[in-house]
Amino acid sequence: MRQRAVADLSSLPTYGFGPKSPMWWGTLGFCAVEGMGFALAAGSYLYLVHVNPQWPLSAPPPDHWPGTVLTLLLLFSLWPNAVADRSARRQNLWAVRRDLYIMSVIGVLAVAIRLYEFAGLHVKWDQNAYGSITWILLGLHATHLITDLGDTLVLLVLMFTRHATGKRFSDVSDNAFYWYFVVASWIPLYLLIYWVPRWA
Amino acid sequence: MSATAATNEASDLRDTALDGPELRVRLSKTWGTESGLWGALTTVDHKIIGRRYLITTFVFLFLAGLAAVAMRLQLAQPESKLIGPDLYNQLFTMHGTTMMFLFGVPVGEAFAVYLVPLMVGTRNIAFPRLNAFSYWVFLFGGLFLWISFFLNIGPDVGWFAYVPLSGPEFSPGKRADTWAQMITFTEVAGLAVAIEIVVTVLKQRAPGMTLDRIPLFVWAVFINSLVIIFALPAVVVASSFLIMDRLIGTHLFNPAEGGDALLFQHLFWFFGHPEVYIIFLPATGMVSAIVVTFARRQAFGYLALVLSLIAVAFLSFGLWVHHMFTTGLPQLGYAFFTASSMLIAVPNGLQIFCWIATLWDGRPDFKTPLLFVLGFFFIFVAGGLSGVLLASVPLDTQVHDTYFVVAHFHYVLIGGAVFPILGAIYYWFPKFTGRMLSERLGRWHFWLAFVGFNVAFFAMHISGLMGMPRRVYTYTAEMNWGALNLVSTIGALMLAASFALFLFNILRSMRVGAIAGDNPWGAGTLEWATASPPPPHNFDRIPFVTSREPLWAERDSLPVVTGLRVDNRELIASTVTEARAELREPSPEPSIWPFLAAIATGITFVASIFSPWAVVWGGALVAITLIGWFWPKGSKEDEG
Amino acid sequence: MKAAKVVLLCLAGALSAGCQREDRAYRSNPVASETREEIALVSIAPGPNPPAVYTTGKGREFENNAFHLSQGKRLYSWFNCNGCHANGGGGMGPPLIDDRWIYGGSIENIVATIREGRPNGMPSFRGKIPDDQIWEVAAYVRSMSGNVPKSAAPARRDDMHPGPAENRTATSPPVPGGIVPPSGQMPQ
Amino acid sequence: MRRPATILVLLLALAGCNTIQSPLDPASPQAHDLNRLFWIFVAVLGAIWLAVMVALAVALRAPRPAGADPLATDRGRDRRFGIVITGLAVATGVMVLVLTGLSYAAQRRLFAVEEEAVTIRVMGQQWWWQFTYEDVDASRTFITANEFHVPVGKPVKVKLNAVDVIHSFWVPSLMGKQDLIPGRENDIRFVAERPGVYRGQCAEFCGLQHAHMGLLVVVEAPEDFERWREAQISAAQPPTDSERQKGLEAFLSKPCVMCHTVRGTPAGGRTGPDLTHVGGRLTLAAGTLPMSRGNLAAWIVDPHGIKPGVNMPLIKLDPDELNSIAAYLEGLK
Repeated sequence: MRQRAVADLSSLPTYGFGPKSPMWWGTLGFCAVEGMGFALAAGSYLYLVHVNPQWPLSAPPPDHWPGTVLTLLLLFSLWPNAVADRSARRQNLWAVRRDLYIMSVIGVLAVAIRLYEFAGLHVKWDQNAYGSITWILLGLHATHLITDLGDTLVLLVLMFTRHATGKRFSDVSDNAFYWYFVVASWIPLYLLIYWVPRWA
Repeated sequence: MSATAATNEASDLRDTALDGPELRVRLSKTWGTESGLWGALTTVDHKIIGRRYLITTFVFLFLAGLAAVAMRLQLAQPESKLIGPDLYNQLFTMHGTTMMFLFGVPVGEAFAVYLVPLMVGTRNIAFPRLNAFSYWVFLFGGLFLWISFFLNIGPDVGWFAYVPLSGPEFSPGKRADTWAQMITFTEVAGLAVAIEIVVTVLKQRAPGMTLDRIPLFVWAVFINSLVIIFALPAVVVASSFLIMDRLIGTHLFNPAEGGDALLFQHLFWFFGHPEVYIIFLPATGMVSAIVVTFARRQAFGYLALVLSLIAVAFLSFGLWVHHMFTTGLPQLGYAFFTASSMLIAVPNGLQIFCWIATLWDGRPDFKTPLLFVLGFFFIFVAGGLSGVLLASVPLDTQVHDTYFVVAHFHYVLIGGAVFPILGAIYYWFPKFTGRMLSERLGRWHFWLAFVGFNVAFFAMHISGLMGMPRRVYTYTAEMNWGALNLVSTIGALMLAASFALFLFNILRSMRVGAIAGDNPWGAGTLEWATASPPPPHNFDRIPFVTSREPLWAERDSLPVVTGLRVDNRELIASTVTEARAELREPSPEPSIWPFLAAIATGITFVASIFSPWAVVWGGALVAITLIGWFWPKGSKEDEG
Repeated sequence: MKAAKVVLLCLAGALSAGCQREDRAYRSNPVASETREEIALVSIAPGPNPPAVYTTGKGREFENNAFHLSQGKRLYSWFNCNGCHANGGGGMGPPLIDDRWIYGGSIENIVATIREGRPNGMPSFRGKIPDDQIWEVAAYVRSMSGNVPKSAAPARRDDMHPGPAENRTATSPPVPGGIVPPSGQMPQ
Repeated sequence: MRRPATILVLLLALAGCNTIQSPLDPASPQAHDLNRLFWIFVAVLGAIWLAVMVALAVALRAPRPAGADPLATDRGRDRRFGIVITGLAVATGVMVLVLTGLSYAAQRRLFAVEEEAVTIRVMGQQWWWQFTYEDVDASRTFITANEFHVPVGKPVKVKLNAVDVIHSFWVPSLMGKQDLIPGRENDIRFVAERPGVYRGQCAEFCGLQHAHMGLLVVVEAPEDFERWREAQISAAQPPTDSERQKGLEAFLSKPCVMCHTVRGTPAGGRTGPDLTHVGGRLTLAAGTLPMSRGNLAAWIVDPHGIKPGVNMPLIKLDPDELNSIAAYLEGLK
């Protein structure tokens, strides 16, 4: 079939930020999948609360302090995360390095505190259904903390190589976007794990 | 700008400067896949991967079909000693699991992987490496399941694997773990593809392809991918809970420690009912494409069709409990699910009416693809209506888990999905291979399949109403089920024969079939605007879309856009709604890492049913391969 | 595709290794078909060389088989073994989850103990329990102290949680000894 | 196109008659209700199917000339189509609502609670049924297996529990099915309206012998039922003749006692079915074999030949032990 040119796109840029970039939509897709996973795990938790006369089952409620500290840390991290996003969009290499440093430190701290959370649950996963679902919720979110920490570290290293140009900045921005999801998904889990056993 | 980037700028070659054969040669070189093993393992071409996906799913279709034939032979007469209960239970589990997870879901995605980039006029699918990865994971998962089966470790707890039967106490050994882990494999693959499709449709449509110009098939697989994204996690959660109960001693399904067996059923059917529509939605897209092309008329009620797709997608999440009408849940809740289950008949009916209207106003051309679509109407409408009957709680208490249900969902799934899929194969085979399938064999295939199917499965309605439960490996003579089961077996054999004929037609036509040309059916959508089979880069120049059926609207010449690089993989990212070109997005080049990552993933999944620690060291292994995957190679693609 | 083939071979290898663990012998042998096993109750013997021990290998076959082990676990409660031995913790009878074995801790020893019975309360089940089921129970008893492959050992029951199931218990190789329980009576 | 529809009606009619386990052969008000509802649905849905097929057949005529522009559309025609299709969609909705209403009404009647005269607790297990007749007077509760009797015309309540995995209790001629789920209790109620023997079967896949997990319900006149109940409450009759005496001794000295109970003898195993009045039952091995001395012997000598994988083990018996045990069990009326 014959063709006739109607437009010339040579001048278009080759990368963009946020909804411009397909990768952002891909990240959004994965957030949807994992968010659904969280929702179903949380739903299972509430289902088990519903079918059991008392909750928690034969175990004291977990100490909430490690969880509360982590929650505050995550909420605080929203600020440096936003800064990282902005620096990336401005393609300010020096600032991006600095912000990724900060986010990596926060990630390491978060994982460390998560270990204390497991210690403070006062129940093993194989003791009863309450223990099982609590460990699952906490573990599920822990994998997200670790994943994003790994991603952040890799990007940090990348920013010190010759690849620290153009498209990589939009990767940093997408990573920041994913961190928002990690924080957002934690808030309801925090309430489920630490406060439902006290209120239910 | 770094030095490398600067040199790239220097050697920046655009298609504006070139034309005709030279342009095609250069683009093919840029987008081509190496020949030989290395090329096969590293390719990221959506056409090669889509073809693999299709072939693999059909291999699984044939395997599961053979399992079904074996079961029909066992049931052909009462008290038959052909197959014992142990093997029979593995057979029906393998049949259901394979048909659902290794054929039903992936086959729709396979068509999408091949066709969507062509239909929306782009050069490759979004995230091509993820695409390659998902295929390998899918392949390993399927092989894992079937190798286990041949080693007598095949799951024997039904495709639904209800606890406690599939739980730690009543399924010794690894059989149920095999089922649970195969789920994880295939769902990872399925979710990855779904995300690729969504992003491809949202961000890579050719300039000018506004939402109301998206082909109906693309709409169908797009909405289907959204359903997948929200439904599949449920079954992953269910199977993970199961395997944790079995291996590390959690109590999620153990009533004695506060768990509940019904939790599994809720999770499973929250996925399991959308699953039916995950299998059905792509088929509706195929029906739309075939009806429009062979009725020689644009779809009647395009908007209505799209909206009913969306309605079906939403409703499909609101009726999982109708699989649990006999578990003793609250009656009022049941009534709600009856209503929602029946309500879904409205959007489905609407689609049927629109297709009939299109045919009514068009000039039907009775080629094989259309024959299969007509078979679809005949069978699927019957199956859908018997579904309305099943949605009634009281009636369900009588027919649930009987052969009536078996008949119903084979009417829905074979009529609603397999017939359109076969039609779609006849329809797009010329595009895939450049050759036509034999029309004569096609008609034989259709009539044999159509008659065989109805003989086999209509009889099952009756045996169900005569009280025959599902999943029984035999029955006593005085139950009077013998005659009907013999009829079903004969029909099943006819159906099997029709598939043998189909296979023969494919193999023969690939060598001696008539040369197809770009657009053998005179269809209107973009995949027919390029060569058959398409070149590695799909289109020499990206089309500029002005209509829903560009090839019908633009009779003499196709409007295109220029300015993309020729020496470097580049495609157009456009805005979500009105598809204005906004980026020249670089597209990843071939890489071995997706394959390695898939191997690492496979090792992790398989090892984790023997030791929970495999999740930890396997996770590290996967992480390493992923870093290798995403680490920039300093190739042009990476530099802005 | 070669690499894929390699992966498959590994996969097939791994699974086929597990094959004899997965066999399911539904049809048991009748009571009287006992194998002859030469066993020693204690590992010490007069003279330089240890006591003669001859086993037919039937024990290994049962210990490594997931189906036999799970059957043993069901029979253990069906035949009310927990009446005296509880969930292995012991009660009127000696504990079974520890490493101390009064009459030897090999599966052949345990089979003999169940068949013949022992002083102070352990009744003889010869003729009461079909011999293959005795082997299954004995194999399960071995799994209680973690002396069977983890990938074949039974997982938890849908029941109250007495402690980690057999597929998660630490291995404690048998040593001779243990306390003969205060004379109990025949279980009712 | 009409062919299958007519066949449907014929075959369904056929399905109704001469079957021993069919919802289309109702013997209780509940089952009658279901049967009626079923035929209403079949009529409505069948009619809709026919209508669609006719419309399709008409649509396949080819009005539009060859080579016409596929994009050309006739506005007036499209509007007419639009109106018709909207109408049809609305009609579908209405049909759905009506059927939902009918279904819900039936559901209400079906699960209406009525003061029961007999309460039976069903314990589903791999792969047989245990029935406990509950009575305020503990001495009058008794256990039987795989066959239970109910008085005609009296409301019966069946409580459903499972010991191991999920089963489903289904006697189509009397009532729809209901699942037996470990850790939960369901119940169903029915009133049998004509005497007879009705067969039921496990309807939820429960493992190897799911296919051979049948049961019988014997519906009889109230006085016959009372006679049967009294007999069941009483312990087993001691054997009368010498062979049955030998059978009893063999039974007690063999593994049988590890799993089976015969009330009135030392045999007190709880794993297998209660055999106190096994000889009085119509079938053997959960509805698998008709009850007879021969079948008893065949079952004992090789259970796995008849129900592969069943929990009853193979035991070594010499022929006259076998025969005497079979005779003894057959004598347990």
